[in-house]
Amino acid sequence: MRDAVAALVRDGDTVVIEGFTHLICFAAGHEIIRQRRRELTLCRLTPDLIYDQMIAAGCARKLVFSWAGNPGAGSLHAFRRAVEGKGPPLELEEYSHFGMVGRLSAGAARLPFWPMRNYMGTDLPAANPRIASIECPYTGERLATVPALNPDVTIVHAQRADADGNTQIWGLLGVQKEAAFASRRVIVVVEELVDQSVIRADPNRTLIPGIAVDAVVVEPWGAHPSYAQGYYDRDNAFYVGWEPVSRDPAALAAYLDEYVYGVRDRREYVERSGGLEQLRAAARVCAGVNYGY
Amino acid sequence: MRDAVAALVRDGDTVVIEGFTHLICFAAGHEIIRQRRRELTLCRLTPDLIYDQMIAAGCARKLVFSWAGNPGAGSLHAFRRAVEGKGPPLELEEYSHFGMVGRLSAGAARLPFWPMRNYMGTDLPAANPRIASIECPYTGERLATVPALNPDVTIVHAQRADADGNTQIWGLLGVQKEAAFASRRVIVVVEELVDQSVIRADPNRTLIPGIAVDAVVVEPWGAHPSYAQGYYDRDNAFYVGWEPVSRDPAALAAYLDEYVYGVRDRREYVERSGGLEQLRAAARVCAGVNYGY
Amino acid sequence: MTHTPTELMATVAARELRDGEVVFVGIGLPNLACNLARATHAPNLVLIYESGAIGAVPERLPVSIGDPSLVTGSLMVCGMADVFQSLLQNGRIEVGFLGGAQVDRYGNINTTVVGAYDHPDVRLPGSGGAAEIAIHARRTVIISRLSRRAFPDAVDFVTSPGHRFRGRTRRELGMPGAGPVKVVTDKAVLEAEAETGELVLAALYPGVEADEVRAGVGWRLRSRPHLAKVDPPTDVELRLLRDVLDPQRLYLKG
Amino acid sequence: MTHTPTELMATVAARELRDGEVVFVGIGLPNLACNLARATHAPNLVLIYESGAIGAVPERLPVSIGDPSLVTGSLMVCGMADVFQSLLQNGRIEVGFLGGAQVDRYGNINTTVVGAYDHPDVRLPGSGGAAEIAIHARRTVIISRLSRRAFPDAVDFVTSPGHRFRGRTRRELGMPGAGPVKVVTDKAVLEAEAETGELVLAALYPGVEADEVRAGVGWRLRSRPHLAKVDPPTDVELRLLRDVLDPQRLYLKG
Repeated sequence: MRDAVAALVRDGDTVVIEGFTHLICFAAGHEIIRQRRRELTLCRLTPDLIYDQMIAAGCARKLVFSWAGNPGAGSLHAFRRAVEGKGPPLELEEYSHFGMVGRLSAGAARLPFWPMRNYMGTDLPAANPRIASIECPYTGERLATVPALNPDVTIVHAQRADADGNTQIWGLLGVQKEAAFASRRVIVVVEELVDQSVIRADPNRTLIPGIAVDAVVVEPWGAHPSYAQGYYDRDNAFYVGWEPVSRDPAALAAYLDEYVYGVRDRREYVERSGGLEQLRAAARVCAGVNYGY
Repeated sequence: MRDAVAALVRDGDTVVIEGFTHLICFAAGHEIIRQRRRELTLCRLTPDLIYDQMIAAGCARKLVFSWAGNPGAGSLHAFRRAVEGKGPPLELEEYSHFGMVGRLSAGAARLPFWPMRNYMGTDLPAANPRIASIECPYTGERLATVPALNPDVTIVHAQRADADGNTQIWGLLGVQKEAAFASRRVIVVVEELVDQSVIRADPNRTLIPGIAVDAVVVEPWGAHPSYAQGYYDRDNAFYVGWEPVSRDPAALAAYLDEYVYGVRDRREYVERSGGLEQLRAAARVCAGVNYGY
Repeated sequence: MTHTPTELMATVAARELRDGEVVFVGIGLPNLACNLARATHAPNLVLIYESGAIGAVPERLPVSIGDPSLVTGSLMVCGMADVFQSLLQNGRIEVGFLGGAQVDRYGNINTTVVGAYDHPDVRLPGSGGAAEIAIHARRTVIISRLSRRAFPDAVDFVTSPGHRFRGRTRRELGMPGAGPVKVVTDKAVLEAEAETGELVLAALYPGVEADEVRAGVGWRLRSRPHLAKVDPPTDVELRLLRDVLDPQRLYLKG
Repeated sequence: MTHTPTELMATVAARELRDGEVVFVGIGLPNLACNLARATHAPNLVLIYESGAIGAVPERLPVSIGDPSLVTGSLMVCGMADVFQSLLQNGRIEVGFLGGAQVDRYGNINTTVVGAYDHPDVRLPGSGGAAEIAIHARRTVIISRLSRRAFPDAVDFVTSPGHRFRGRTRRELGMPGAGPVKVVTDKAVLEAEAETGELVLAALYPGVEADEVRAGVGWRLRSRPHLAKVDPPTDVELRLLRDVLDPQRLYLKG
């Protein structure tokens, strides 16, 4: 992870760490904090705890997003302090989920914009002038548009990949595929590195092809406190516990000192966190299908 | 099948039978011929033998397509006779594959058009005025557009579905998902009806949800002479043998008499065809994945 | 059995759902309401989460819209591009549940900022998928507790549109869905008046006076000529809520 | 070992591919060329079929672009929306192979009609994915046998654009890819002249005279000042083609 982030994430980059509640790569976010990347434009539908930590650590110049909260548990207070004028400033570019999905879809298709029926009757276009509109050449209707998002680097967590980066994901898929195809550079972080024969045995399960991937990093528990279907459960206690930490800048700084700056790598984070084994997934293995002919 | 076609396919309808070389529902095409539907607008990327048969049988008023041939074996001669002025006329609306994919993608998203970088330097827009263009509101570039395709009825063949129409497909996916979502009515034809627990055991394998499906028909060998991955191989001899049949209107009429009008249903077609068992797929079953948490 | 206002809210919301409908579910009370409906009069309700799980049958109370229990045993999992394009924009979602920090006289919802957008007093999470749910779901149901702060005359920021925006109606603005047909609060049900789009008092909960409701909204709340009657939760509904659906009282507090 | 013109075509096309490249493959000679390259100098070639199979390793010679043998054991199968948007339009395809009934002086290809579009003498299959491959692949290679009918001065219909369309260049028309960098025929290799985009004679096959090539094209074919030398297939290449890749001579006829 250290080498991948050192080589592929640069100061000033537009960075996407995706994963909709599922497969959020905290391991990569922590490594970016440790390597003290600065002036990043952080993009994500749901900034989640990892972007709260990256904002608190001073990595971010700008946030591009659609829902900034601690799902089910409260607020992202480092984010809020910045936006409410009580902390270092943070530029915002705000969409809805559909808008962010459209931006990444356009990026993946290498189109300059994405059309959608959306935003009529809302204040979102007034708050974000990049939400524009277009006239349909067939019906004359006006449709909303969002501009393509083509990140410098996207980091995707996944259950497994081969050494070439052919990546398989199951459970919630979010916008992992779109983000990877939209990006100039892609890091895939996996729970398990598997032999290519495992990938080739079930090619419909592959979401991102190796030709779109620049680095594969093996990092078990790399998505904790989010989860990896079939590997480990969401650590809900951590999410609930983040509320008071995030609310108190000193507590947040102490958290970063202990769990990010204070460990060398993910293995040490897992050791220091302790007790993660109780989140290990139960077995609910499905049957295979026949690829014969 | 008889009931589904009787209830859901009407004279004058815009009909899509999709499946890119894989899972082409000949069974449904034959039933439409038997029920003597007329004035249909037939849409498909690759009209294939089944549309050649439907054109020969007089079902079609118009063809919307992107590649009309007998892949690897020759021409669709009923189609060619119509277009070359040697048979009953057939209106054409012609795109490229990307154009047809875009039309169905727009239909599935209920957008009036789909943008793409395409068609510059080709005569396709001159031949088809429905290929238009649009100016990007961000960059000022001109992009090509195709209009949405929202068929009256789409017929999709699949390996398996439950009784509610939750449909799983593996192997080549073509535009089955887009066609189903774009359509007002959807018939899913499956090799196997399975208990819903089979679907629920591997939800990432589901391509079309039951909420988008109006009828489920069980029809083993329903895609012959095309194929169903994991069930049976492509009948290449049939494709090669179609060339002389299609070339000779009398031979084509005799084929329809024997294999379409002359059988009551797919079971009789399979019996009359004979020897299909030798196309039965070998076992190449993949391993399952863990959905536990 | 006696019930709490929250239990009644969940029950009233559940009764808004018809069997076989396709529902876009959120976490919390909407999730409880949907599961209560499934367990009572609407066994064939199809629950869709914006995270991409269709036909979810969670074996535990999901704590997040993307909880792994929503995936295991569901009918389908699709990417979010399909959720927003093939399902929502396609018009296949029949009911959407919405909530928010502020709901105004026309059912507009604010989940973005309290105060000015550029210098907010309180920064809220933002739209998520709410803006497009409000626009595309064939109808929406708003769930929110009454208070003058939560029900101002006009919201500070329209995140999710209701029935009228800067004087223009949904139809004039080209919105496909019907908008918020009901607002389920802890004291009463409000509904939009057909002509004006303004929320009016439509039904009082047992034991609540109309004045209590008026005190909880920031505009002069009018009433329908005849208020509908709201039946309290039945014993069956209460037992399901308390013993089966939320035994740990995660969402039934209050 | 002696070789046939077709075997040399397959060999010359194979040599156009560099190891590790991402190639959009068609059925027939392009498929043979790719598999020959994989078996010789380019073991890491990634074969993508427009049907959606990525990294295919077919255990038999595929008879269709959607043959099931392209799926079994491949690295990934994706829908055609991804093929055309996320891969092709995205710029991830490095080489595309094209063929056609007519190829003209600027490398424009016709696979649509002989004669007028509305009243064709011969109706051909149409574009399929060829138009967009010709526009988006970073470079394309055309494979076609020489004849005056197949190489007219101007095609009857431009299905897939070459280097110049109605006087305008690819760059002027905004095409991302470089277009047909080579035309591999059964007698010679033609290449596009950088300034004009016109196809010129670039290399003769062993034993072929330039006049034979000129006789096979419908315009005054010019030559590069120095013609490149084409090595005949090696014994290894021939054995692979004949014994391993197409033992039944499905595509090696002629």
